[in-house]
Amino acid sequence: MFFVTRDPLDPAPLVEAVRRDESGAVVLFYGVVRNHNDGRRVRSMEYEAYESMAARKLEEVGEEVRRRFPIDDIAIAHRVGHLQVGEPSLLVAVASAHRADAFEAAHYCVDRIKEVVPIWKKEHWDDGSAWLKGHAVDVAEPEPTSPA
Amino acid sequence: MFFVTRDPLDPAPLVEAVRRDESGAVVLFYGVVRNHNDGRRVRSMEYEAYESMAARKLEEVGEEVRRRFPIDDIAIAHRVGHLQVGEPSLLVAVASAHRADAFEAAHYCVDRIKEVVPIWKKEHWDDGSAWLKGHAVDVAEPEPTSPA
Amino acid sequence: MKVNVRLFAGLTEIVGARQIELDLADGATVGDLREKMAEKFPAVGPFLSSLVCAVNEEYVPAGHHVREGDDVALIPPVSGG
Amino acid sequence: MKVNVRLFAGLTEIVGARQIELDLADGATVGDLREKMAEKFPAVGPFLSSLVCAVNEEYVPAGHHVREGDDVALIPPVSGG
Repeated sequence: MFFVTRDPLDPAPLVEAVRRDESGAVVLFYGVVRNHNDGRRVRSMEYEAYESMAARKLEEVGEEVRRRFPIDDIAIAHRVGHLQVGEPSLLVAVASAHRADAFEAAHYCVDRIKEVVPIWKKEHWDDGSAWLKGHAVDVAEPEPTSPA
Repeated sequence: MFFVTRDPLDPAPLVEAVRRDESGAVVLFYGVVRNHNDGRRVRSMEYEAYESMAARKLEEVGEEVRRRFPIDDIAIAHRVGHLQVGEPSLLVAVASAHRADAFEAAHYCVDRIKEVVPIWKKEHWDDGSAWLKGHAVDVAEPEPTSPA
Repeated sequence: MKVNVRLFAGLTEIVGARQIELDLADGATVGDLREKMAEKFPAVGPFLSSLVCAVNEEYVPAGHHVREGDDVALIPPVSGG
Repeated sequence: MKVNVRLFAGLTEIVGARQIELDLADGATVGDLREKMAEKFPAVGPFLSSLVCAVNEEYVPAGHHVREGDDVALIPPVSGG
């Protein structure tokens, strides 16, 4: 389950989707809009995506994580649009037999999302707004596309 | 929020309890009853606790995690009673400004719970049952009770 | 003095009770309590080294002195999570 | 050949459009496309080195040849999550 949506994110379907009867651990990560960044007070955050490509890239990241870690399953949902402080922008759910794998896989997954998925955010302050600097995509060194 | 309960666990109140407007990440860990252990098929799991002490120890572990990691807050809930495969026995929620701290703190927290909280589990198979071996509590080396 | 001791998990099944009463000398330590336990319930002997004692809901070392009225528990290896 | 190029985030604001049309020589590469972009929209110049090109929803290197009908996008540094 990998998708980009304008609707508020609900974690329950992701957790349901990844858990197997073999799973002893589920790790759920929420990326949340916070009220500060780089010493400035943030009022809200606007997310824009190249939506069709972003959904494909989320799935590619998920498949990369499945190859790298012995997990049962992974699901990712990213919200776009105008989000208020406290609202989740990203959910990652990972299930595995043993907890260390779920923690490591979920953490790695969030790092990869921030490197390769075509989504951008614009901070809104009381007195203005700006697109965040972001991470230039590294085309010369794409993520592995065959099993390591 | 630290408690032991006989009721099914609901993650939403824990996530609500730990998130602050400063939080950019929430990590939620589910310990789930899985259908296998040590090569045997598990049908269900029975959890017994020294309930009043277990609740105190969950809080102590939470306070230790707060001292060790720069997190916004942590909450822990442990269920006891007879649980079926797929049901969560443990929930740990951690919020922090930055995701690495929430991941590390939640993982450390689960490790500590398994070392010091007086809760025991008994596996039920098709043809019998047994208490799990468990982790002898190390009294000589208690968790730190003052800031490191 | 009489001390009530809470038992849990496998220990409950070995002893056949969730709580037992031990008769200890005044000033007895947790170590003395464990010896008395092994004497009264020989089946517990093989597990004694893995048992830890909690007094008033805190883990205590073997040298800790038990007092009348203390809430004492024998804690088998834990397996929560 | 005419190629439509999708723009996003800050790039949309600099150029003033979500999509532009560029006129490229047949056999042009992504590198050529970026040069044409800088020529037509000088304000994009300072950002060019951080822009990556996606063709048909896959990131491609500067040497990649663009074909008529390709779905081309200029991708500024990403900041999802």
